[in-house]
Amino acid sequence: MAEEFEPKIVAFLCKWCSSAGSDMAGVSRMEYPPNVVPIQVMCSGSVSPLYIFSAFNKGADGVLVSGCHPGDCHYIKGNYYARRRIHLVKKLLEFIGLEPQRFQMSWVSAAEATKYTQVIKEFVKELKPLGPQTKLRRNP
Amino acid sequence: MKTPETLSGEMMEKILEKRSLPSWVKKLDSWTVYAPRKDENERWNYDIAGSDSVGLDFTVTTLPAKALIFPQREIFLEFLKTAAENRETLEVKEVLPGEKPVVIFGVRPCDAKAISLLDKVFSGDFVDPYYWTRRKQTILVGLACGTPPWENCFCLSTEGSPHSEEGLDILLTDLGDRYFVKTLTENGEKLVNRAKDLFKEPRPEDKKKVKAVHAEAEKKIVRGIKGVKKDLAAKLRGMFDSPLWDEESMSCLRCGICTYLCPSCHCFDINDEVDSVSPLHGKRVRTWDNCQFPDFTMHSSGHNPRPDKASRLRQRLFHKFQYFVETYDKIMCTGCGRCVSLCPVGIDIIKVLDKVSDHGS
Amino acid sequence: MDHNVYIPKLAKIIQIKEEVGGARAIKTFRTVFTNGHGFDHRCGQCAMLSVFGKGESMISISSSPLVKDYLQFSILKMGRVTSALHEMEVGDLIGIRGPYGNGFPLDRWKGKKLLFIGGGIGLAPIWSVLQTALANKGEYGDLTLIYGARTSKDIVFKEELADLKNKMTVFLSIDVAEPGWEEFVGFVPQNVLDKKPAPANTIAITCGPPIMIKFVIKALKDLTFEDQQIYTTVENKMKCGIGKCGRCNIGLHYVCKDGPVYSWAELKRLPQEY
Amino acid sequence: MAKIEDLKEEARKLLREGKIKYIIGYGTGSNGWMAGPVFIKNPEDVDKLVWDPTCVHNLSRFLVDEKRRKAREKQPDKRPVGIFVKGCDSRAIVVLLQEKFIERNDVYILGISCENGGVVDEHKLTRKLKGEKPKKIELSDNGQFVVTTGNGKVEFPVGELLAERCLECQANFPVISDILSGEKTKRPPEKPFGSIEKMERLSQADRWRFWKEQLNKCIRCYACRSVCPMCYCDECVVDSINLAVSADTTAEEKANKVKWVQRSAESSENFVYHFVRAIHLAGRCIDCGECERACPLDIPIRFLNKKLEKEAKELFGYEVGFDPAQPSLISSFKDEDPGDFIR
Repeated sequence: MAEEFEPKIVAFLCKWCSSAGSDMAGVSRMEYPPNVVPIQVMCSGSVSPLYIFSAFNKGADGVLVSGCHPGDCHYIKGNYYARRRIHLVKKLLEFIGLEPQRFQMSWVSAAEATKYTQVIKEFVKELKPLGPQTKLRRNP
Repeated sequence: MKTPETLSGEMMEKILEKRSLPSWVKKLDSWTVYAPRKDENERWNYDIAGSDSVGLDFTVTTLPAKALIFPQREIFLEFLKTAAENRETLEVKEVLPGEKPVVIFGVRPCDAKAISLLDKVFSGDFVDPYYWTRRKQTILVGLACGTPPWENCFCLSTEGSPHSEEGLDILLTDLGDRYFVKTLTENGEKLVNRAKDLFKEPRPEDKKKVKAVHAEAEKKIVRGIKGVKKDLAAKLRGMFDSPLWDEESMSCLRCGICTYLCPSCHCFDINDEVDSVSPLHGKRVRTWDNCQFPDFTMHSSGHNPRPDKASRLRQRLFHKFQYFVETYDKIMCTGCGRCVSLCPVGIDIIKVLDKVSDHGS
Repeated sequence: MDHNVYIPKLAKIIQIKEEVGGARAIKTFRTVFTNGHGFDHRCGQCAMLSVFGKGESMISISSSPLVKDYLQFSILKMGRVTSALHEMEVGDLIGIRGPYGNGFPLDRWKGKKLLFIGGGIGLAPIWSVLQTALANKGEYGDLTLIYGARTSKDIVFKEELADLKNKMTVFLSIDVAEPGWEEFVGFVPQNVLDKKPAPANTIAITCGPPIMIKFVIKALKDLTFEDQQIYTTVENKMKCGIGKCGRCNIGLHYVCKDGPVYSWAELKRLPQEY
Repeated sequence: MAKIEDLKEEARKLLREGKIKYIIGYGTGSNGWMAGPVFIKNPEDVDKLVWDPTCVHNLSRFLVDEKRRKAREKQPDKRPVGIFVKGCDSRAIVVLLQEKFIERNDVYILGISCENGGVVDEHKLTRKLKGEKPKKIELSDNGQFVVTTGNGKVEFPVGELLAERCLECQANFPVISDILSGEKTKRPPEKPFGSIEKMERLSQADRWRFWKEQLNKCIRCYACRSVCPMCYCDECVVDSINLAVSADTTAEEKANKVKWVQRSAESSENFVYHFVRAIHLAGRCIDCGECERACPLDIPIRFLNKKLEKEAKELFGYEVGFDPAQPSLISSFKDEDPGDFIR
């Protein structure tokens, strides 16, 4: 059986919500694909577009930015700033022809362990048919 | 090349019908052939020539032929650190450009003359192996200028001409429906021998016409530098602290157009590019660099001997019209006009050099 | 094509001595070429040290050419490459290519008195020529060293300087007074004026931060030293080390190849761009 | 008709009274038929100032140099700098004011209205003239471009030669000025984002093939960054080489600066450079089109900024360069910003 393509996802998880949500999923022994390389950030608002482009440049097949639901942000406004900035990054990447499925954003609160596993499962399912990301990747 | 050919080495003169150019290119199958190709914005650049579409009715390529011999990126070496039984081994592998014989069609005489200047820079007491590996595999087929590509050409002021042969292996001159082919080196002869049947002997009127085309081209060049090589170098030596540099560099944007597109500019940077951190694997890479960027000469302490635009414009002119002249007795500029035509704010070294000539007289 | 000038030879660090701690840390490294083939050098020449993955840095060789079994480099922690070197341990591998530069014309100074004037890390390029002169002391007049640093902690080669004192005249100085410091307090150029070395039959060699060199040369001129008696090294930014990449270009010279050692008579005629 | 004469008169007066340090304006270029930036210090040189459809440069870029020079001088001359601006350039000054990069009294703005003209696109003109060399270009009263070449004059309807940015221009006359010459003609473009709508309709594969080929040409000469008035950072995050080093920068800071992008002009590195520049210009780029004009390889990088300008308008109702008191796009938000793309 040909070795099935396993996408590598770089996920920027906000420490207060999404990262806590993913910990909750782990503590509760929930099953979900191990494709995610989590990077914990203080707030989704602190995710610079440069991190996202750099992740694709270094070979990420998918990038996820996950933060608190609007209103839950520990710093009140971080996720609102993120919503605008990440939306612009998504539009730019689509404009130059990167598959839109490769770059996602989600709201996952500290209690939503199941949603976290759902987001990852869906993401992996969407990435598999696309194959490895070779467009923005730095060729070794 | 496979069969050792007997080459006379003397200069040959032939005629090639324009329509046989593609078949000549097709015969040159043991080389990678480059020729100018037009993009959607009427700008020309070298591209691998499909044998059917080769045409030489171009003006000037934005990137000079230098870019194929001294590329923007050149891998020097690869390093790999592997931890083997608690002892770290470091392997450093030299990466020389591969075996790739190249023929470049449509090289303007100013670009070819500039390559002969680069030949001087990259030899001497330290020979640059990367430059020479590519240079030795490259054959330059020049095309003399009929009409100057743009009105900022000034090759006549830099000891060159629209039909100078320096640095070229073959010089073609466009006679309308045919090219006058003049081989200048053994490599040139080799290319012609590869498709002998396509070439005919020149008729006497062809030879007369070539001289006429060359003379006509010279007359069409409208711009030139007033000063002559030696006088300019002497004048410049006394003008290091002149206010001229501040005035003329006021609008400079500190970008890299005038140097990256200059056929004779050769400054470079060397950096390590890391592909993976552990195990450490990466490459040491040379890339173009230029004296107009603010940090080109900055010490790691922050001290910068050339902190402002004036000192950098001065460096560009002094290096080309004084330092290189007093080192090699050659002007490190071949008057191609790229920096004058493509500078976003129109800094014009012909005007600046004329101000140098007028200084104090 | 013979040996590729850009490919460094591998060398192993056999000894690291921390000369100065803190933000302006200085360490002295001794290196040995791994597979035997190294190179000989002259006093005052430099070498391009490679930390793979970080880059290269031009460092003067501070060991005397008479020392055959290692090359010594004293390195001030300054940027990307030097910081990486400071994190290295004994046994680590680095790359070395060279030797580069013209070096001090020691053989032209036979029979002359030698006056060394150093500041901070500037003692490193002086050390190779000082040790060589010391080794064949008879061939030169008496040797004097005037060396200063910001604080007593910033003095390099502390032990070597201690035993150097009973072989030649050594005057030390620090910028600001400290308890227990009996020698000169003030900047190096002031120490030079204080000691008033006589210019007769003397060669002065000065290395250190550019600002110090400027005032030392002025002081020596006040003491009626001739331009061709004063030598210094120019520490321009260097990348290729073989006079091609354009960075260290001053006038007709490429400092990495035609320098870095210049007499003040030569340096004065170059454009003042260093 | 916008008359340069009355602006010149004002310029002479200002210089004579020493009210301004110098004037940044347009003068006849020496390297062809395009005008070029000139810096006028004394009143007699004011005659060098010109105004014609080849005054393409966004002179507000030189306010960045002025600020850098003032920062280096020990006793800086605090008088304002006179500057000629078209409609688009004036919006760049509004953004520089909005970001507190300059103060209002740093500049004395001499505004010129393009009325129903604009600036010419070099390529369109050379293509139309088929090799003929243009000598002079003027905007006639009846809204035609009159081009004088080697053999006589030829007229073109304005629309055929106008630069793309002028076809999509949203400010024919300066939105901010101390003195204004010319009518305040309102000429809203019928398709403000026409050029990129064509691109958006392409398939994803075609768009990728287009951008891969275009950004592969980039040689990282940084002309697009150098010509842009908004790119005024002393240290560019995406430029692995330039470092704002001062005497007290520690070795750690220099050693630990992250190399986000390699210096090689490989397309993967070019993409990250151009993406970061586009995102850093979101809500700040006023579409003066200089980055695309300066690019020696003619890479259509203006499209990247125009796309983000369109998104800022459609998604967040954000318009650039009209109100100096407006918060910046990236550091503000609205509760009703769209979030349908978020899972």
